[in-house]
Amino acid sequence: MSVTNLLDNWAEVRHFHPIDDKPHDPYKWAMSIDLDACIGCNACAVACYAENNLPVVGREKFQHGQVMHWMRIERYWNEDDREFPDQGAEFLPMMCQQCEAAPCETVCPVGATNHTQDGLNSQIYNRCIGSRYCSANCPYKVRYFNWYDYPTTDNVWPAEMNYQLNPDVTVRGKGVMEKCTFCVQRLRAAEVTAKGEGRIVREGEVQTACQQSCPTNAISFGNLVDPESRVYKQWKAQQVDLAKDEQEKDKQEGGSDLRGYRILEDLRTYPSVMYLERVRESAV
Amino acid sequence: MKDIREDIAWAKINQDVMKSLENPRPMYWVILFFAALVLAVGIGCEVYQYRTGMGVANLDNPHVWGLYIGTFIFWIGMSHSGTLLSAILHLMHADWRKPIYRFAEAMTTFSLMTAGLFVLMHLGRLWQFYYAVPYPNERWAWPNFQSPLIWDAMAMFTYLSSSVLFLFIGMIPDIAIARDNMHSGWRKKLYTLLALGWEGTDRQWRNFRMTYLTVACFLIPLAVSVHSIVASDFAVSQQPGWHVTSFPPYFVAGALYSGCAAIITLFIILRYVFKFEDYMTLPILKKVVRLTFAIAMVWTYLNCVEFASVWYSHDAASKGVLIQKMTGAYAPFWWAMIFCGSIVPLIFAVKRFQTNIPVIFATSLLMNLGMWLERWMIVSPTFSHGYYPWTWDHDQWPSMIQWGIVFGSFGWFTLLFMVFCKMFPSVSMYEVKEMVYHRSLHLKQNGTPVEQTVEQGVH
Amino acid sequence: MIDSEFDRRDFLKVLGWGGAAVALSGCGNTSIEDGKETIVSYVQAKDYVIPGVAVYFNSTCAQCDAGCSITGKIREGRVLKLEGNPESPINKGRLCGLGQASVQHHYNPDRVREPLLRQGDKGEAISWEKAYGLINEKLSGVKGEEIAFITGDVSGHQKVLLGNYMDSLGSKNHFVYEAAAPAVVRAANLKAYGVEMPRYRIDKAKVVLSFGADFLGTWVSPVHFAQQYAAFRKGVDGQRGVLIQAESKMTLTGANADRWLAVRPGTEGILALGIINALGIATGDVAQLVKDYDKARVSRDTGVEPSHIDKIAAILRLRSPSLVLAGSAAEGYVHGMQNAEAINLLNYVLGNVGKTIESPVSVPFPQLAPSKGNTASLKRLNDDLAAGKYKVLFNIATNPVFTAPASYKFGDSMAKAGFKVAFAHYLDETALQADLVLPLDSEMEDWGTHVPEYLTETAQINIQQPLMERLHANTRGMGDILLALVKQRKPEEYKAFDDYYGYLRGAMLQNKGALGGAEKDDDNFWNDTLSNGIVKLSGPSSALSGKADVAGLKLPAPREADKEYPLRLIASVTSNLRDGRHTNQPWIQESPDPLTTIVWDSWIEMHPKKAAELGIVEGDIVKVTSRTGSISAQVYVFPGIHPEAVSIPIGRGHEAMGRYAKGYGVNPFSIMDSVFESTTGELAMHETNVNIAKTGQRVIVVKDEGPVGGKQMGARIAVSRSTDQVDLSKEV
Amino acid sequence: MSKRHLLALYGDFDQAEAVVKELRNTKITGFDVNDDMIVKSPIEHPEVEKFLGEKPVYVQWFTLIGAVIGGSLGFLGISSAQANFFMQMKGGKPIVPLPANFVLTYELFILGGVYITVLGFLICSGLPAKRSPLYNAKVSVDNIGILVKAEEAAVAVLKAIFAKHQAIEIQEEAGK
Repeated sequence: MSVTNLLDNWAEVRHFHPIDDKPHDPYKWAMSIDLDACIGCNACAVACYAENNLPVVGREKFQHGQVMHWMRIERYWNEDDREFPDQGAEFLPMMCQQCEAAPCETVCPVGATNHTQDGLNSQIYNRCIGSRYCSANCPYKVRYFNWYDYPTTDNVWPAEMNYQLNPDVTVRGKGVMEKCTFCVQRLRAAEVTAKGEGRIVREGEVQTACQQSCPTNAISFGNLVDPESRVYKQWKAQQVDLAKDEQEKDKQEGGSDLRGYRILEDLRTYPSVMYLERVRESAV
Repeated sequence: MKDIREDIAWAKINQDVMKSLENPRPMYWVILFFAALVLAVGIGCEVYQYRTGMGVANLDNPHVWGLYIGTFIFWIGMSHSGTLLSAILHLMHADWRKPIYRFAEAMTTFSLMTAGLFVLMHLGRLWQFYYAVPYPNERWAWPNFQSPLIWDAMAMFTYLSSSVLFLFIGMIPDIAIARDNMHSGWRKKLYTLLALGWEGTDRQWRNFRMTYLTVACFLIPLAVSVHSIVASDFAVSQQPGWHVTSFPPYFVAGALYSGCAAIITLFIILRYVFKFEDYMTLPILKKVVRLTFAIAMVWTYLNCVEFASVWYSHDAASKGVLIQKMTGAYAPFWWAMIFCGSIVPLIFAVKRFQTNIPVIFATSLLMNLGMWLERWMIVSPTFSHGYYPWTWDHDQWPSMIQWGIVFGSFGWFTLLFMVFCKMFPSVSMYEVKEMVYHRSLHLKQNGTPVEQTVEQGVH
Repeated sequence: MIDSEFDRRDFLKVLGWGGAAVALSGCGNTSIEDGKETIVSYVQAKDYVIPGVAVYFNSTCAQCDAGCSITGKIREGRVLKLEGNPESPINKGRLCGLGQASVQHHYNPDRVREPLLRQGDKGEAISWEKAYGLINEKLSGVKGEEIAFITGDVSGHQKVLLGNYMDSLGSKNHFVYEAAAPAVVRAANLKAYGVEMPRYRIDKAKVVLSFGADFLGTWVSPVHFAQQYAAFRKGVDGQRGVLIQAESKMTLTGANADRWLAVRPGTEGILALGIINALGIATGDVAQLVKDYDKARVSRDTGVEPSHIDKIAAILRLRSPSLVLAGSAAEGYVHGMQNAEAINLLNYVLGNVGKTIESPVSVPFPQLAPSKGNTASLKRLNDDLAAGKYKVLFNIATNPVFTAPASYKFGDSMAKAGFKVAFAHYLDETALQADLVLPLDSEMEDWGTHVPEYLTETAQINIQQPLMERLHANTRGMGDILLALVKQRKPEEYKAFDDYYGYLRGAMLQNKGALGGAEKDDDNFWNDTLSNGIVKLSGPSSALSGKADVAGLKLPAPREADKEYPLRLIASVTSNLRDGRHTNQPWIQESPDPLTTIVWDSWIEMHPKKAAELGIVEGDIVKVTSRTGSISAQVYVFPGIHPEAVSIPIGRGHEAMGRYAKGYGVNPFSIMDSVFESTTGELAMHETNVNIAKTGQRVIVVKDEGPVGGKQMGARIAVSRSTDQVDLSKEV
Repeated sequence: MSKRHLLALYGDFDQAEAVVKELRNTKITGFDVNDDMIVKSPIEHPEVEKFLGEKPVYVQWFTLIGAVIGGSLGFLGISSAQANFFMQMKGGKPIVPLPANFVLTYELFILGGVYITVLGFLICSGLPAKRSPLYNAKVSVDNIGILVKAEEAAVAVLKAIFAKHQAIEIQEEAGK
């Protein structure tokens, strides 16, 4: 601690928006999910349970809304009053949107949730005191609180079932908040390997668990500042700008024929997940 | 009717008040017993919750806060009237506050302590609460000063410690009286210690007056800021129903309101239990009742402002929350809040009821209930009906554990308050003497009672 | 594909090495008691354990019969997570939720750990020697025809070994039973195309018209079809494939359709003929057949609006090739075969045969090819058992007591067999009734080969190898048990094989040339085989030989409403639960049903109109009564179902099996009437008629969706647009 | 030279005022009216201060200093805690966010003000104090007490003045 340090840091980090200067160098992890490809099969959600040591809370606690699915598949119906949902349902995988201006980050009293240089919204479990303010302030409600001490709860991980726990991921005890991490354990491993080889992580080198399992390849994940990445190309093609709360294409007269959008974008959370609208055939 | 008799002997004042430290009515012990019982239940629930996890409160994932935070705001709000009576009315020279401000100030302190408890027991990891304290630790990790919860903690700490100091300083002359009149024993030693050697010298009084005035000046903005910051917990967030600019004044008005209602309740209880009929007189009660009525109307107005601004905004989500409050699962509670908070105080508009103790007592309890409901209705409906319809959750009700802890807090407060009132003079003796002195002086000079002018000063 | 070359090479590096290690140690098949293992420091542990580093082995998923290849992540000798094996043309690196959950099958705390011998109501743990001895003893003097075997789909060398054992016993009574298999469609396909399962090319089709084939959720090979579907939706030059689904109860596939048609139960064939009629391009016999099926009549019979029939006919005419699929919704009736035939006829009329319906490949080793399960076999077995024909019954990992309609009284029939041996993972309903329970290894401990029923680009043999040591010392692989049993009969012929691993390796090496390893030495070939997890073969493809044969195709008029039992019960198969063999895996229980989002319980789907008519709201407990029996369950008001039908998913309602399965939900088989498809004798799963009575109880349905259900309440969350507002060709 | 204490009690403020006036106007050797007289009263009595003459009060200076120190140290402390050590990056917010820090600065401003004021009160009024040699509990009831300290020679004169104004009671420190 020194005054010079103070002044230096103050001058350097007084940016109002992380994307205004260059913290996203060399990584900004982002996702895009094609709702037209998503079939709602739940493979991603189960893969997430397997990868991230999510507890199975059981019927009673599920009923009390204490389920811990970091990734949930939502099923929407068309809202007009037709007799049958004759254009099917719309499935939407929802997990932490890793907002660039995350409402959860600023309100945590102990700084247990912070932004990382590679654009993630990270949760520090052992710093968390469980005030749950972050969840209260999350518009997407994708944060999950450990209402009980699941590791010691009956039939969550009974003998042998605990052998499945992924040693790369913390098993969370009671009283801490958790959420989708974009499989940060995989990202770190890849980043470190790449650093050792003097390069950055290449496209396709790292996958999140949900992306890896998705049978229809609806989820793409990658480095948004790498022009080679599929995510970059998709965001670019859909003209979705991470740093905007309203996209240029949406301001056009008559809308655009692009289907990229971000959920609750107008709240200025700047989510890192772009969704592609579901499409339905107009001829039938 | 005079708010206090001028001919009351100063020695009698001492005697009467000192008596409250010795032998209250049996009702005192009854109240104490029930308070302890309720507290024991609350402690039991908290121990269970601490050991098992917050899930036993039946909170859930979108609905992460519940009665705890609602009741927390309630207690914080309640603290504000102590400051209103002791500081604001002090600056306004409304000297009818003098017999009653001491217990109001004590109420401030203890309700703040109760509110603090809620902050703690609401934590998922209570045992790590000190992470939120900016203490220099080996990791040099500080709390997040951006968080309104840290503002809250800071404001509450400031408010609590300032209130304790304010209460204590204002009490020094009375502790000296207690010291002089208490038969020897541990209590005499305690009073001797706490009186700090006060003897009422001219130098002490001079500095005392200045200090009291200064601290009072600080307390007023502090009290306003405390509840504004509590309001910021909600207003600074971006949830529908919370993200409202008018929340800070709305909260402050609500705080004064619930505090005044609580003062009326406690006024009536203390008056009976400690036989303070000569000091906590009906005319003073009438003034408090009128004050409460006025604040109730201010609150009602701000309520309407809030609804109107939501209603005429284009924010569908906020509107949805409001409609949900009015018509959804919470509707009975919401309408009960409107009834208790805005309709019930209209009774006070009837002059006949302004001095009718049973009516006032019942009304004050209802208003307290209404204000408690108000806090719950601020917290819960937003959780059950946020931006994200998929996670709406209209059927989540507090468990018995949650209720137990909430009730336990009332026991805790009552216990602390009642013990305080028996340990320390809950009527300010020296100030009642001042009041009597000024009244008699006034009477001597122009033969008219002062009541009228004072009243104008208040309203 | 996202997987870059880099990724793949990395995989292989580990795998090649890992596979070698397995071959050397025979992981999972030596036990400490054998004295073949040496105590070593953990830092110099087995070759396949590097502390702190994950190694990967390839194997095959056994959760369903699609035969997806998996790659298991193993750390410190424990399997942690499964991914799809990118080398497999079936699943191309992807894996469904059910597959992910198979680790929970492996680590399940309720697995059977010792051979159990029935002593009254209890099971007594006995040694394997004693168990084998007992079987030998009980078989002595029993004639071959008095011995029956019931299995699920079985293929590969286990099938060979099973066949050898049966031969040695002289038994020909092999009943292959699958509760939810497309057996009627297979028969109809055989008639129409000359093969049971042609190769469907959803990815080549521009329009897919599916009559209840839930190919994204449960049908045949869902992960494979989902990948085809993804390509189909991307389309060529931005022309996106169009999916039309006609069924009485919305399936996962139906939920993804561009147009979902609620068809009156049982009238799928009529709709198919109506569409042929509307197409107006049929000639000859076909034209003759469909001439009565004009729009008005079809619309009246099926409940599908005439405008929809027109639009579908128009788009089918316009966009070619298309693909028409017949699925479980069509086949579950007495006239299921007719339905399926009428639907297959559409493919002929549209000229899809040969374009999107291709001739399938098959494995050049017919002895390894799968025995395909159906429900008619169970019916036969049940009749035989009831008649007291069998003295000894071997049940290999099936659970017919749970999945047979209650009217079979399968438990009672089974009791008539003198000695019942169950090869089981769990003490499920059927194993509980056995006299001897033999605990099976999980698929992550066992050796084996599998030939998927539905092959894709190439013929392939899937290798199943242990991903870790046995979790419980006293479980055995199916192959090992069969080998031990067959050795009892023919000790000389099998004495060369210590265990099934040896047998399997020997059998594979014997055919090294045919398996593509002619130029490799034995060890290299074997190691490569294990590390690949798949042996790809160029198998013969059976040509499509069928023709549009309309002889005997006659569809009954829609059923008149039954006064006493006015509603159709559709016992639906959901993608999570399938036939209920995975219900004890908690991820499966807690994974919300995609359409209703209900977890941990059964429900009755009912159309809002019907519910309103009966005064029922969500969460009401109703009593569903059929001619066979009645059950009570919670109602979920669901728009995606025909008002004349109600639906209960199968798979829940276990009375045994384990802590996560027992006592959750109800089993619709317990009220299913014994009605059979007229041609194939398959159980007609949709022919049960029921009535519904309120019980007056109401519960909160345990589900993921909120109180407003699938509404967005004006929020812009899940957004949809129609194809005329989008230009997919611009996309990445 | 030893001094002795005398305490006279009066039941009436007017009498006490008269006594003080007389003490002021009378030259008594061995007694300085400004240094050796303390007036004790049961209530905060403006009249007492009036007849004793205006005396300066310094508490407000403590207040000023406290508030300024509280506010400025608060802001600097918080900002340096944010900008030094582990920076907590918050998406969309600067590391040193001024609005948030102003709120805390405000609180610390008040906190400093109140604490130092109270400290100032204790210093200025000499509390906690040793009890004075002569004290009568009646001062805390309704009497006004005049405590004087005088040399032996002046005691008698003072006594006379007290008695002249009808003191209720005159207490005298025992001679050495």
